[in-house]
Amino acid sequence: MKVRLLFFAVLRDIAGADTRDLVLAEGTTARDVWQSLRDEHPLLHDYLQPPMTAINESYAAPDSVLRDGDELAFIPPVAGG
Amino acid sequence: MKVRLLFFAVLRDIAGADTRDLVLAEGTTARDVWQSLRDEHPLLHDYLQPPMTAINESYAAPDSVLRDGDELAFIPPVAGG
Amino acid sequence: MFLTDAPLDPRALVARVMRASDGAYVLFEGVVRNHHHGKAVTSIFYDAYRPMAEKELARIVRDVETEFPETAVAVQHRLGQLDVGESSIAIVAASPHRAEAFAACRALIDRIKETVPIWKKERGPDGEEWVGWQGRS
Amino acid sequence: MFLTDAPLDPRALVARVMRASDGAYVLFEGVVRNHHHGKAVTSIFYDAYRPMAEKELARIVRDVETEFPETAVAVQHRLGQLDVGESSIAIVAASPHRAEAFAACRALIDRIKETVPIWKKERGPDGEEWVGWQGRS
Repeated sequence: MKVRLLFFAVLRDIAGADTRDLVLAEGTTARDVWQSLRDEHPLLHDYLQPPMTAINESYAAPDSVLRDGDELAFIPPVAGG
Repeated sequence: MKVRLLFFAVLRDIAGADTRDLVLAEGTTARDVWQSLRDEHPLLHDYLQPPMTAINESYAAPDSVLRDGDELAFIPPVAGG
Repeated sequence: MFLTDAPLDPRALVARVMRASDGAYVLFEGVVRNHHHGKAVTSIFYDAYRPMAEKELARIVRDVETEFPETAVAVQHRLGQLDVGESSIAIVAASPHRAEAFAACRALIDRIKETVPIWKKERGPDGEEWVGWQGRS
Repeated sequence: MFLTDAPLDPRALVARVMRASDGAYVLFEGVVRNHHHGKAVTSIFYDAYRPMAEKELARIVRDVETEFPETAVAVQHRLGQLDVGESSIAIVAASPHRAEAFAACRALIDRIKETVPIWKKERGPDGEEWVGWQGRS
């Protein structure tokens, strides 16, 4: 299945991209995606837990199972206002 | 001694004047002046206690003794803002 | 001068207090509304003991700035005849932090309503009345 | 639309919410200040997950208007590069009574800071930094 991963703020800087299209096995969770990002980027190494997680523009549990076509984003600490 | 009495808001309407110059005996208090106003104006009859009292543009106790040249005002319930 | 007979200018008030170190300001405006205690209101006449009101306002501003030392505040109160929708008072509190800006602004309006010698006569289809005088004895 | 790339217009926001029955409004503006945690700041870049931020802002506005049924609120948040003294957010709460206007305005800014996916990168003479990321692990 295909999932689109969006990067914002510090994660965009670290990933060097706005989005990435992922091809994932059925049953993959948001937490699993975070683990691969951690493995890939030394700057994320200390972040064992994923930040707040959004699926299709709504907050979701990091253990949510992803579905084909989902839009996934990790939300670094927000600082609006 | 001479004291100037100022009228504001509802008291101005009741007294029909902005100010009144009083000639008072030494030892007269603000409360005494209020009692004469009450005697004079039936609309004030139920107001046994004077409203907040100001002498020379500052709040003062109603039992303050007046001095020559004082400016006295009774302050009806305020409603600024 | 805290009292004015002209329409208020809240933007000028904000500009007067904001410093580059301020991260927030809170502006409060009191506005003539079309009702009070269930009665229709069409306009309000504001009266004041002007020199004493100026002194009381200065004292309250000083007190609040002492209690919130990082916060700068400003106040303007309009007098005379105001129609529905017109502002009678504008208060600005500017601060590095929002909590203090809210608290200082709130403290100012609450205290002004307690002690500043300003009065209002509400006018409506049923006649006119000095607010606060009825029922007091 | 709660998000904009243009300078904010708080007067328009006030005009949008005020009704003739409102006796007060409270306007909050968040402003870029020249310091943060002891470091000099010259500008802030605001980034957002725009469609999700719009939804979160709409949800918070709905929640606050449900909790304060007599109060009408409006919010605008600016994105992009802002210099010191420029406003990043404007919130208005208009109500028949001042207590509700203060409480609703305060509730809005507090909740917006908690959950809306907006981020800021502070820029100063010492470099730049995404606020909130450092020290989190």
